[in-house]
Amino acid sequence: MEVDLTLLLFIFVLASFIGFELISKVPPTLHTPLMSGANAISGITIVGALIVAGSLGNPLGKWIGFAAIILATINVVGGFMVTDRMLEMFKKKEDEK
Amino acid sequence: MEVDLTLLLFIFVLASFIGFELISKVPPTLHTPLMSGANAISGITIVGALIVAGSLGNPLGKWIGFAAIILATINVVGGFMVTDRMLEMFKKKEDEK
Amino acid sequence: MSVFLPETILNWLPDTIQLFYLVATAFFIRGVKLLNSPGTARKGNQFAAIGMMIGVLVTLFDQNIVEFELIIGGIVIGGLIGLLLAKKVQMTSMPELVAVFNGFGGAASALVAWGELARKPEILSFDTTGLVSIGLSVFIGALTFTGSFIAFGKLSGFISGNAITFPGLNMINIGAMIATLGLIGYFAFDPTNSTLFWVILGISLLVGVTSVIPIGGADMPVVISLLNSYSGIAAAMAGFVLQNNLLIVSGALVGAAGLILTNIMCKAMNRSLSNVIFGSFGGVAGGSAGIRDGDKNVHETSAEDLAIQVAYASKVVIVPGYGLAVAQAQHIVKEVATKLESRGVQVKYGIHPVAGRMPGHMNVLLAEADVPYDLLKDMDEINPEFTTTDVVLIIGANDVVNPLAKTDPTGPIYGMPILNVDDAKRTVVFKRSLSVGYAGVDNPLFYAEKNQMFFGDAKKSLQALNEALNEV
Amino acid sequence: MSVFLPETILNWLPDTIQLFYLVATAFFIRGVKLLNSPGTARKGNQFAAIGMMIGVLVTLFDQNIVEFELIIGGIVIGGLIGLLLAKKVQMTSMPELVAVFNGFGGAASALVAWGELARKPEILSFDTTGLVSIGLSVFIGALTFTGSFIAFGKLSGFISGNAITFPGLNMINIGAMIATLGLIGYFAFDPTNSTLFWVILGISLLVGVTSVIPIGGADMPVVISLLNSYSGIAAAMAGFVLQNNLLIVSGALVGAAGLILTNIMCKAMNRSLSNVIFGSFGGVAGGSAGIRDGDKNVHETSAEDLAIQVAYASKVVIVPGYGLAVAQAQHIVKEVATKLESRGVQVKYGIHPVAGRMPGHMNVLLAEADVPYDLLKDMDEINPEFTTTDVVLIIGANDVVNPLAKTDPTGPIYGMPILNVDDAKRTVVFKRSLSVGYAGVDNPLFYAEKNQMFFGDAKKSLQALNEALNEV
Ligand SMILES: NC(=O)c1ccc[n+]([C@@H]2O[C@H](COP(=O)([O-])OP(=O)(O)OC[C@H]3O[C@@H](n4cnc5c(N)ncnc54)[C@H](OP(=O)(O)O)[C@@H]3O)[C@@H](O)[C@H]2O)c1
Ligand SMILES: NC(=O)c1ccc[n+]([C@@H]2O[C@H](COP(=O)([O-])OP(=O)(O)OC[C@H]3O[C@@H](n4cnc5c(N)ncnc54)[C@H](OP(=O)(O)O)[C@@H]3O)[C@@H](O)[C@H]2O)c1
Repeated sequence: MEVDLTLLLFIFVLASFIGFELISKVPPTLHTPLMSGANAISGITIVGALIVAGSLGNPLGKWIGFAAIILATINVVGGFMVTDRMLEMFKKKEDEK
Repeated sequence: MEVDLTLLLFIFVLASFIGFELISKVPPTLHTPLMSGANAISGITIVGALIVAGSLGNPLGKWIGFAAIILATINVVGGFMVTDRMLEMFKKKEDEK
Repeated sequence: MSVFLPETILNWLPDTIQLFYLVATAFFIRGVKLLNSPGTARKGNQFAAIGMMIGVLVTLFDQNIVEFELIIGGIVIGGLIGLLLAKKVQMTSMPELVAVFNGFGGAASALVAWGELARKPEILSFDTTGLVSIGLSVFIGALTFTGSFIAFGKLSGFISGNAITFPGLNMINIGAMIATLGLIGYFAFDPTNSTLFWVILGISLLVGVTSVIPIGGADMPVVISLLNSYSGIAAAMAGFVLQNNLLIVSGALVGAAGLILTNIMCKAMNRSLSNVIFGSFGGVAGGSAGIRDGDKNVHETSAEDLAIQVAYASKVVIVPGYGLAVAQAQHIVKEVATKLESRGVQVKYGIHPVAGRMPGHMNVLLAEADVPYDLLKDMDEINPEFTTTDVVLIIGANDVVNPLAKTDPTGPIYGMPILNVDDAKRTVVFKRSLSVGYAGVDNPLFYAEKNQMFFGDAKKSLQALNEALNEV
Repeated sequence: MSVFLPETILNWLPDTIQLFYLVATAFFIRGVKLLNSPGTARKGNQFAAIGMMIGVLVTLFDQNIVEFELIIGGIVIGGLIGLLLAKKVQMTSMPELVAVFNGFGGAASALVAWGELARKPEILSFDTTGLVSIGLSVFIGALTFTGSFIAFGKLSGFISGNAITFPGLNMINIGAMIATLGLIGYFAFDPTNSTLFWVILGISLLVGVTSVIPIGGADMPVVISLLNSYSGIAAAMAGFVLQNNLLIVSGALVGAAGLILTNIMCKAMNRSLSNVIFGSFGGVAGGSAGIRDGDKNVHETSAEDLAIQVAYASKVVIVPGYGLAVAQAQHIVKEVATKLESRGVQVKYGIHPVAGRMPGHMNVLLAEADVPYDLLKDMDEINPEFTTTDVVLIIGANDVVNPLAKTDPTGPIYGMPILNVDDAKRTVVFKRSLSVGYAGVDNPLFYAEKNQMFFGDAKKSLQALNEALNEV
């Protein structure tokens, strides 16, 4: 368990490095869609919510997990769709060019 | 142990992603020093050699570890120094400018 | 879902799940990378969505998950709400919507940590790491939740966009955050003390409010971006609670990427992040502080007068700003432009990178009105063209054409690159008064010899111009 | 070293080591990033070295390490050898040295895996993962070892630089590699079968030889870069054997970075990686294939003749190539240039990105002769200047000034950007014959009206020119 923690920490730090490297010179037009896309990814917490709501245990905990699923799903579904709507709009215009 | 393996695999893949992201548009002049610097880092296997040569166990294994230490140290010490020599040369000339 | 699988592959299940998590991670990384450039952004978003789908589907096979009623119910309810919101919202309210989604994400992470704590029968089954992680997810998640909703309120006008603050509030906020960290440490030490948990939750919710309230409404996009980074970190912390790789990796990824993006957004406004968070900039100085120089000379123009000028011009540039969004004048602008073009006038749009209140605000708005993409010129493209321009129509823009950005080293917008509209033969400003814009500084352009003011709501003024053009 | 520590902190030791490993990783990542750009490269190398130091020092505190004789001995011996080699080698032999170091790195990884296998008293204490990792480290490490030494031999001339090959060799190599992977699988299944281990080791060593031998000498820099990537992967595999994070992370980092760098190097030569590995390009067609067009007219020049031309020129550009390195003519070039400058002639150097046999070859060479850095112009800078140049001195360069790269779509160098020396009033080529360069294509420049050939070893020719200049 303790060894695992340092491994998880490694993973956390490495992923952060990747995050830092990935975003470079984004043109201002993309700031909002990028923010919204990243926001949708942060809804990954839905995976945690599934585990909490679906595993055995105290009902209170499971209902809290249920609430977490609802909120996280809104974030995920809404987030990806709204980002797509924004980007579609740019795309369409660019194609006309 | 089995869980650890997938974690180690995660770490391996994430580090590879970082490696891919890090190298971007290197000017040709830097290709050789960059190669040589990366080569020095790959001498990190010295850490493994230390563990093999310094832990208890069958003498044969330890002597093999000893050989590994020698080779890895050559790679590390020589690699970093030779890279520095190359880069120093560029640097000096640039300063004169 | 694992019950449906044959015994033989159950042994491999945990490893297989991890491998799929790795695949999902790769999709996220690739997705964020593609989101970086205009040509590939849409594909990037789709990649990320696929990654999410993989993550969710695979998790359903987790052997700990044995009951599916709540899961199905939650996903259906949440999915429908998300779908509705995403479909129905107007393009111009995007920033508000992102704020809301982000708040939900933060709340979900806090709930995951709390739920895990409540679910486990024996609270002592958590070790120190687990407890600290729970505390941190709740803290960051709850703060993101309330902070995002305040940001939403400010953007949509429910809460005053002004910076609501008093001296020392920043210090109190920082103090409260540090205190919360201390309490989390104490909670890890004495997890049975449930009041402690409630206190942590309470302070976190409160700090979210008090640290966003003092920030001016126009800085909200930056704040949302920062809160987005927080919600990533909260997800990563929830990952530590559940020892789940995918949460940790994706959360850290978004956390770091969001931080960098926040920084880039600040730079585009020529501000520093700490200036945004602690500066209480924008809004306070707002109001009508700019009218003090009312005795200076201003030239007014009328719809008829202007119609003649533009109808016989050879090149007209339209510079939209925040006022265009307020007046919802994007469609009428396009109508006027089409009318001019049919008369042989060359019309282009000059888009400043921070015109409006969110990055890309003007692009989205004009795209909605079907303005052809290739007429939208960004700052570097349009600036050399002003010297050959006859009339510039500045519609609800103010700061982005303020020459003080070049001349007044003490002003708050000094150093921000602006659109050089004064290179043109004539400029016409459409706005309701002589009052200041977002940055709260007076604009000498209004009093310039070459400039004319067309007072009134932008939409109404443009409608008048549109009609007058029929008479010319 | 852990025995020197007080009992109380022994509990924390493994975690502390991991944290320091994380710090070392951060140094490596930052180091590689800084190595990317000229201004920061040296600092980047130092960062990486610090990371290595941290990694090594911290590992000494590992509780498994109890004996230090071999460690101290190995580090002292290896350190001294490395130091000597790095100090004594000539600048022009850098690529050879890097090849040697790389070979040692690969060998070390293979030895680590083998040593771990031999050290553990009970071979059955390894699980499948461990055994597969051992097999892979040995395979990749051994292949890197022999491959690097063949590359070294080709670069330094011990082994013919020509592509030594026969039809089907590539297929045999690929077959052997696949077979080795199969054997490794079998070894994991039956680890007590020690012949299997020896067979794997043997094939790996052999494959390293047979897959580098067929590649032309001039492609060695690319091969070394690829092998460097391999040695990173070998280190990562050794990390899997020892379950050591730092090895895995750093190895993967170098593996991926090396792969990208290899690709960038290929692009600079306008080739694909598979073309380099399987193409048997360069060397075969070498020799004197170019003399076939000997009946074409060539203008020769002499030292005295040329001395007058350059002494009264107003602008001379020197284009160095691989021949300059072969002839070791960098010092005499600089002398001639100084002499011309003292006469008021403007002298510049035009450096093609792939002139010579390693990237930056010419820069390093001329830097050694103390040619001022600001006279070295890269291709994009010098190309527009040729129209105003009186004489171009092309010293041992061939492919980089070959106009066929622009005109002959079927040639192997088609599409490579070249130095447009034919824009100048006159060109003079210093080489020993009319034979071809690295790419094995004839060069029409030699027969051009404006061109003169100065046959002979570049160093001797330049010495003659230098003396003749005294007479003018
Ligand atoms: N784009 C971003 O991402 C972003 C984010 C945060 C902050 N900002 C900041 O926002 C500012 C943007 O500059 P900007 O020039 O676009 O806007 P601005 O400087 O804020 O000026 C907008 C002007 O529009 C006028 N207006 C408001 N409602 C109107 C209506 N219905 N009809 C006509 N005019 C109306 C206002 O004047 P009246 O009241 O006289 O009508 C106001 O002066 C910059 O300072 C930028 O730094 C931008
Ligand atoms: N820079 C890199 O990273 C790199 C790496 C791999 C491959 N390459 C390839 O290498 C080539 C480099 O082009 P390059 O123009 O520099 O060289 P090159 O095309 O290989 O030509 C070198 C010429 O130098 C002459 N030479 C050899 N020894 C000499 C001596 N002692 N004195 C005078 N001349 C001598 C040779 O002609 P004689 O025999 O008639 O004297 C030969 O034609 C390119 O094709 C490039 O793609 C470059």
